[in-house]
Amino acid sequence: MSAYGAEAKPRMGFFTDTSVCIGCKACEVACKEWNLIPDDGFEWSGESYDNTGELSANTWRHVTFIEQHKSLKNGAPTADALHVDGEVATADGSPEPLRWLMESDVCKHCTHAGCLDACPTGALFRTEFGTVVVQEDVCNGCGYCVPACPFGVIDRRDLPRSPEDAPLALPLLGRKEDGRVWKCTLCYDRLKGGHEPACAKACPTDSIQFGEVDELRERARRRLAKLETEGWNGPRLYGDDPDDGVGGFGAFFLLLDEPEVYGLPPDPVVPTRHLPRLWRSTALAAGAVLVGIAATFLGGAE
Amino acid sequence: MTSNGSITQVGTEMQSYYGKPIVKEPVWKAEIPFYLFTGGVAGGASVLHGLARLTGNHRLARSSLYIGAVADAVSPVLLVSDLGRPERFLNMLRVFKVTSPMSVGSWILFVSSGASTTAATLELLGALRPARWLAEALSFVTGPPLATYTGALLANTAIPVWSEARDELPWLFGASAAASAGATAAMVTPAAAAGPARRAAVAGVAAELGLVRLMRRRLGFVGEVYELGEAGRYARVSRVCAAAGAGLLALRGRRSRPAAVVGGALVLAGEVALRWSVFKAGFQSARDPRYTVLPQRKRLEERATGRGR
Amino acid sequence: MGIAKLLESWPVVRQLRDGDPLGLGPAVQSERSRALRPRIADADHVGHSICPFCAVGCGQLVYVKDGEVTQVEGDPASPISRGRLCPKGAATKNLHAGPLREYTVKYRRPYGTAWEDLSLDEAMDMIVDRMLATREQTWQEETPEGKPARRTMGIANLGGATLDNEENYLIKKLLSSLGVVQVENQARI
Amino acid sequence: MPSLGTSFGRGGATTFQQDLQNADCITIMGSNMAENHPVGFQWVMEARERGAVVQHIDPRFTRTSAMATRHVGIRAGSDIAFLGGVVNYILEHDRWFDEYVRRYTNASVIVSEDFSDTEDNDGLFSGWDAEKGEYDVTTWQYAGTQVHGAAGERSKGFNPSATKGEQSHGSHGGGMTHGNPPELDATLQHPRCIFQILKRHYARYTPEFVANACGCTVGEFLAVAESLCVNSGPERTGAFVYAVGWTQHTVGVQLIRTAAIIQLLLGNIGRPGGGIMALRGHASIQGSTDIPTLYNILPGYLTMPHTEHYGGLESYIDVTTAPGGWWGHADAYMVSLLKAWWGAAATPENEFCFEYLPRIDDDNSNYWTVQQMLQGKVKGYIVAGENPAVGSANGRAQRLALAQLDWLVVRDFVEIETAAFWYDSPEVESGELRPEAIPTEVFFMPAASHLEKDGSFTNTQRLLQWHFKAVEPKQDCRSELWFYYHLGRKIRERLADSQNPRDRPILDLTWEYPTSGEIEEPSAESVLAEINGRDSTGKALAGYKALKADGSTSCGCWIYCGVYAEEQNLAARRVPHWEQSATGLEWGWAWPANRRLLYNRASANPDGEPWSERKRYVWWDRDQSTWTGHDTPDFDEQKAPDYVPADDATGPEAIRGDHPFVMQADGMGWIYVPQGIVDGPLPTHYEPHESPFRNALYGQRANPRRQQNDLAEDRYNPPGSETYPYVLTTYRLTEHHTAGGMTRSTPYLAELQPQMFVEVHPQLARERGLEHGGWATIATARTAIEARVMVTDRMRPVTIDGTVHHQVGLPYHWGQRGLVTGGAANDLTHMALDPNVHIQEVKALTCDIRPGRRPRGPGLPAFVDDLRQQALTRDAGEPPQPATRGKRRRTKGSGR
Repeated sequence: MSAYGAEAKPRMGFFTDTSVCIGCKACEVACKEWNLIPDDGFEWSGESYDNTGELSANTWRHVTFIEQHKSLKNGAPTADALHVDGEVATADGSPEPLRWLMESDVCKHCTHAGCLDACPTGALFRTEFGTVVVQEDVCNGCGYCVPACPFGVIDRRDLPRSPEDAPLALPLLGRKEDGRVWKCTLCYDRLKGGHEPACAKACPTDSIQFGEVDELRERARRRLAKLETEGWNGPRLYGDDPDDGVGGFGAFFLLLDEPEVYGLPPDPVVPTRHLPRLWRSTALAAGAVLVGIAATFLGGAE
Repeated sequence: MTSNGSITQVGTEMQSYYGKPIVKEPVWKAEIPFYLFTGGVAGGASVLHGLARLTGNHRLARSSLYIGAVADAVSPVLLVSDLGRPERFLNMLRVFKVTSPMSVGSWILFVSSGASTTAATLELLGALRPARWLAEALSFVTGPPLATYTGALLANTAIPVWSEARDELPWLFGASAAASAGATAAMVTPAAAAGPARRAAVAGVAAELGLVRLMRRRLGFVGEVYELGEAGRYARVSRVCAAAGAGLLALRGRRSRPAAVVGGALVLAGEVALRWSVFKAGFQSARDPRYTVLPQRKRLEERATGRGR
Repeated sequence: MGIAKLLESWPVVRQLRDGDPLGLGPAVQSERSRALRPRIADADHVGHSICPFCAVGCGQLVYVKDGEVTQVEGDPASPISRGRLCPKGAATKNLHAGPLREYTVKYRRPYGTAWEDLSLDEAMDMIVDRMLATREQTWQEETPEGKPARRTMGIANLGGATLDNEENYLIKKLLSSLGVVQVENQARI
Repeated sequence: MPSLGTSFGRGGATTFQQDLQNADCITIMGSNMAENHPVGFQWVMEARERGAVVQHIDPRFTRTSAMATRHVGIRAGSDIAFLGGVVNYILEHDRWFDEYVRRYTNASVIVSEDFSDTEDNDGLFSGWDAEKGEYDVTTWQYAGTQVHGAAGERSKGFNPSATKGEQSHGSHGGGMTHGNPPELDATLQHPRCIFQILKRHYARYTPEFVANACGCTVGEFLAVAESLCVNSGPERTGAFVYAVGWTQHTVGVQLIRTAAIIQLLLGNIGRPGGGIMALRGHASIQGSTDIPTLYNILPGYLTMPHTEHYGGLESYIDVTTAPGGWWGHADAYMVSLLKAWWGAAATPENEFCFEYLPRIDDDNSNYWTVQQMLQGKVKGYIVAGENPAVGSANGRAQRLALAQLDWLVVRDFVEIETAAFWYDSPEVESGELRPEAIPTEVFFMPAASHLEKDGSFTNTQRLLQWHFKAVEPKQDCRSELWFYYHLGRKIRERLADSQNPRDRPILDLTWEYPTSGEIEEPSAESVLAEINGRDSTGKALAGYKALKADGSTSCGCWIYCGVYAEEQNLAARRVPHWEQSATGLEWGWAWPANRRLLYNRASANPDGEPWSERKRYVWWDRDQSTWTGHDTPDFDEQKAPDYVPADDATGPEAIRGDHPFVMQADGMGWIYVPQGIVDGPLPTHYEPHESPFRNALYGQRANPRRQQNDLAEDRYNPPGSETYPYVLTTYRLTEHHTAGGMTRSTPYLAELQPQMFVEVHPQLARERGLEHGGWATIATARTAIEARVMVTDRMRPVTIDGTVHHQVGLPYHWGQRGLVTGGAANDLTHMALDPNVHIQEVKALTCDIRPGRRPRGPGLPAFVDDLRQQALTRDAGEPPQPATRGKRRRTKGSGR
């Protein structure tokens, strides 16, 4: 991160490989334990084994569960057909194929981050590791970053303030809720201490891999090639392309189906991509207001 | 069902994750749509006031100065009260970010409201003329951007119905600002001096009605939210009130003071409703993943087939 | 602090000065963020432990500050778990300091309708009384057929699969010497 | 684990989790490893990434199935049919590992001519005594041998219940007076040789039979069988992984035995990437059988003295000592234990205080105890770290039993259901129990967490790992070590002056452990040192080979001897894996003798050479003339491959140099188990105690030897009952632990699975009008519970005789208490047990399911009773044949 000069570090991120995710949710818990995040309520959703629902101020890792009538591999389970006494021993006639996709979703730490651009206070900033982090001591809860995120990641916390929060500067203006926005920090504090993020460390099958983004992209490409040669059904990388609408994710994924199946946007674009043009038309419109109203004075005072 | 939800509605079919939204609805409360309105009034009024001064229409100048000052005084209060951490409202001036319409807007509002309220106070006291002139000049300059930046504020998000309308929203809000300011001024200014205000109101409404149609057309199916639910209701109210008010102002506003007041009030009602319909439309378009996914899918197909981009 | 300093601490100024004109990076970083450290770096000591849930036996590192557990995470050195934990293991601190955890003895008297408080010592003595009395009452020197038994069938003990080997050893040793044979645990296979 | 014990010699997993990565095929059955042992599952994923076949055979499509290369759905409780089919497939297609089978297993042994098979007796082995409901095992013995029973008991046969210890660790003598079976046929052709008996026994387990009994397809079965075969032999190995999905059946032990037979036939035991990985559910559940809090064994699987059979120490030793193998030194193990417990008081003159030990009856296991409680015979109950009120079968009976006690001590972190039964339970809600009427005195004692105490856990691969105290326990929280130590101390003080001989054992007990700190916490390490044992000079022993029978050594648990060698706590050893070999011998300490892969002599061929380079592990080094390799050889290091014992050799010396199973009297892997298991020498397909089906093979429907009760509190659903038409299975989820005591009260886990739910297939939902997300009531003859409905294709129906049959899935994590609550699945389960280990059958029973919430108050028992009456009147008589029941199902399906 050039702006940091000497303090700059290589860009760090996640590669989440859903082809080995067992949906255990260790990432969700490890994240909460480390970041001291409040629980998110005890509601049973009935949406497969997902009772967390979405990424939110109180859930920075979220495991999605998708039950499908698709086979894990092309042509599976007959893929490993075996010949026995001339007859082919396969799982033919077995019940319709079934596939259970699981994916640990997280903040994408975009190269061009909508939340970061939108933040009017500088609470959100890009760290020396190239990650996007909310500074809880700065955020004033304006909420502008929330709709500015193309992935619906960042969110405002409406739970009561935790006691250790600084006493209100101006009691009259105080609120009882926390009122600030929260999201994955890629464990900024751990990174500063040379530790890997809590979720990646806990992940039992290494579905969540932490490292330098460039190296992770290499690894991801190799992984994709392997799955393709093994005939997996629909593997694809998501967010690894520096030319996509957000300039590539710092935390990207290997998915086994379309992004929207996992609740992800198929072609996310950072709002600020259109900002220059938007500013232009805003200026023109401002001029038009001036000119337009000026015109109304041509008719005289009455 | 536990198999992942796929939604079928109004002829558009797609896969989704249990029909859950992809982008988050804004966390903003009622203060914001009202601010969109008061900000518009303030911006428009500053322009009216400045031009009135220049053209020597001092009655109009004074009334619009007070209007702008009041609106400029109310706006920051609305914004602060919507913050999750109001005591930290000053952090808005911690940085200046061109990438953030809210940051830029905060600075504009900071200057504009400071200027117009100062000017108004001095006007009341009849003191410090040069300072007053300076203040008036500042508020005149910041008026137009104050009137239109809120359009950019909404457009610079991932909310489908807002971001897809990035070419129209600043204009729409500008027109609405002119209409609101004009209507307010027309209400409180004697007919003899209120001509420009009435015309601003009528012209603003006319432009606004046109822009709404344009926006709806350009938005394509995403724009359907303007016909659904609360957004739709506010849109209809807005259309009817604004049109009726503008008509009344145009036909009877000059001769009948009551007509001017009623007409102005109707226009204002229409403008408030307009801001609410745009505000609500954003929420509705965020709630349904179709509005997020389908335009993006379309984009991808176009890119695939070489068109677009 | 002086005006100059105040100005310098103003990110707007830093934006212009520190080559971060857009104010997206270092210019807006707060002092807190700059000074941030992982809390495990402040631990008084790091304990080695083993996950208490299933029998995989994952290694755990326990970070302690001022006599309180501040973090529990996987021990990378373990050949079995390689530093990884499942959701249960990852929630170890949450288990250790859970909101429902009990810290004092509770007593319910016969036919009682509510818990009462009881000191640990009293409770221990009362349990001793009851063990000895029941043992006395239900002692079998011989089976009805006159075969040696040397036991009491009036006392039973359950639990062990979640306990330490040393604890199971003392349980079996103590209760056997008291003639208690109904010693059982979850491990019925 | 008698199954593994009798087959191989030791009642523990034969391999270690990391070694799964070396497998070419991993068959997970009766286990949901990805969900219940996620971190161990990383080694399965490693294997999968290297191209291994991972096959999951399970009634449900779970997170394990989702990761497997193949999932085969079968009917809960039909596993023996499936595995028997595999045995038959191996034998039919000449796929066994010939040299391994001939040289390392008892396939060539000739069995008594009095033996007759289930195939000859419609589902019963020879020796069935209908009155006693027991087998006389005499006819099962090797030809030319006698039952190795206690004097005077031969006619009766070796009373199985008296020999849990033997069952639990191995088979001891196997009836031999000498290390080798008298009659062998190396050609495997003799009609009475085990190989031929095996062939006949499984001949009818054809692919078609399997498909029909298990509800899978012929293709699915063949794919599994073939994958097993192609991934075995000198160059390749396959591993089996199981958990309580196999054990919790009335045929649990036999089920695991079937896998043992397969692994012996395929030559997969004692070799890298092979073996049987028993996955256990609790942190130290292996440890709690090694150092047992179990009624029927003493530390190290020594048999508990029995009222029926043992006189003094001598006759005890006579019975427990085997002529060959390491059980030949049972006398040393027992005497050393007695010395550890009674120290100076234990002398040769008084038989080392052997008489101090209490005697057990046939079955004094937990479920028996519960029945005694219900009859008011048990007065006092101490429950430490267990929650029977929701964790044991038939929760209602458990709670009613608690209400009969005089006093109850519950030690746990939170106020679990077992502590709160008297005011917060379904029975209180229904009015069956009234607090004012419950005499039980309840002491709730807050327990210390593992972070608040020193101690060792023994994990699923027999590995002892030490955990260090990190912080002091708060307020009244105490470790079990503290509780039992100070309980004993106070009792000894009270009895100090007693002259009553019955108090001698407690007064003579060695009970001096150093304590430390304000709370006087006893030193766990000093206890470990006692377990390890010392010689006469007080020096810590190096290993069990040093144990003596003359009283000169003491040892609290002979198989743990060596964990404290040279006064070093080896359980606390923590050499990082990157600083040592893949076997990880310097991390913790594994019994026996820090071996990680058991019977590893079998990883070399009879001559001591590795079977193949690819599977090299332990081999005979001719130059050094010693066994060496990647692990501690599980063999006498100096015993050459060509060693042949002298006729009068005993103990380990009686084991040939090419016989790898050193705990067995004959050093061989037992395909056929002549004794040590009470319900048959070979596994046979029986229906579960509660099943909608007849036995497709025999008139004998279920395991004849299974244990049943005649209790009002433990009624059974009639076989083939129309009233309880669905197969019910219970299980765990990743997000919770066992009965939920540790997780329902933990916010971060409670929120992940916040409510009890029942999993059903869409067809069943339609059939019964169940709505996804709505409520359902699930009922058995015990009681009824309610749960939220999860309609999912993962709950695959099975097709039997062309008809679709549905299964109902219930996680059992919830109860009345905690942050998240719900119906307790175990309230529905019954207490019919496996006869060998008295384990409950909670993986396959029957139930009814209907939409809506369960009746409240007195309505509940009434509802349950009506259903039972209906079952008794309408469903009287024999269970229908699958085909016909299929038709009935259809009519009923449309009917209701």
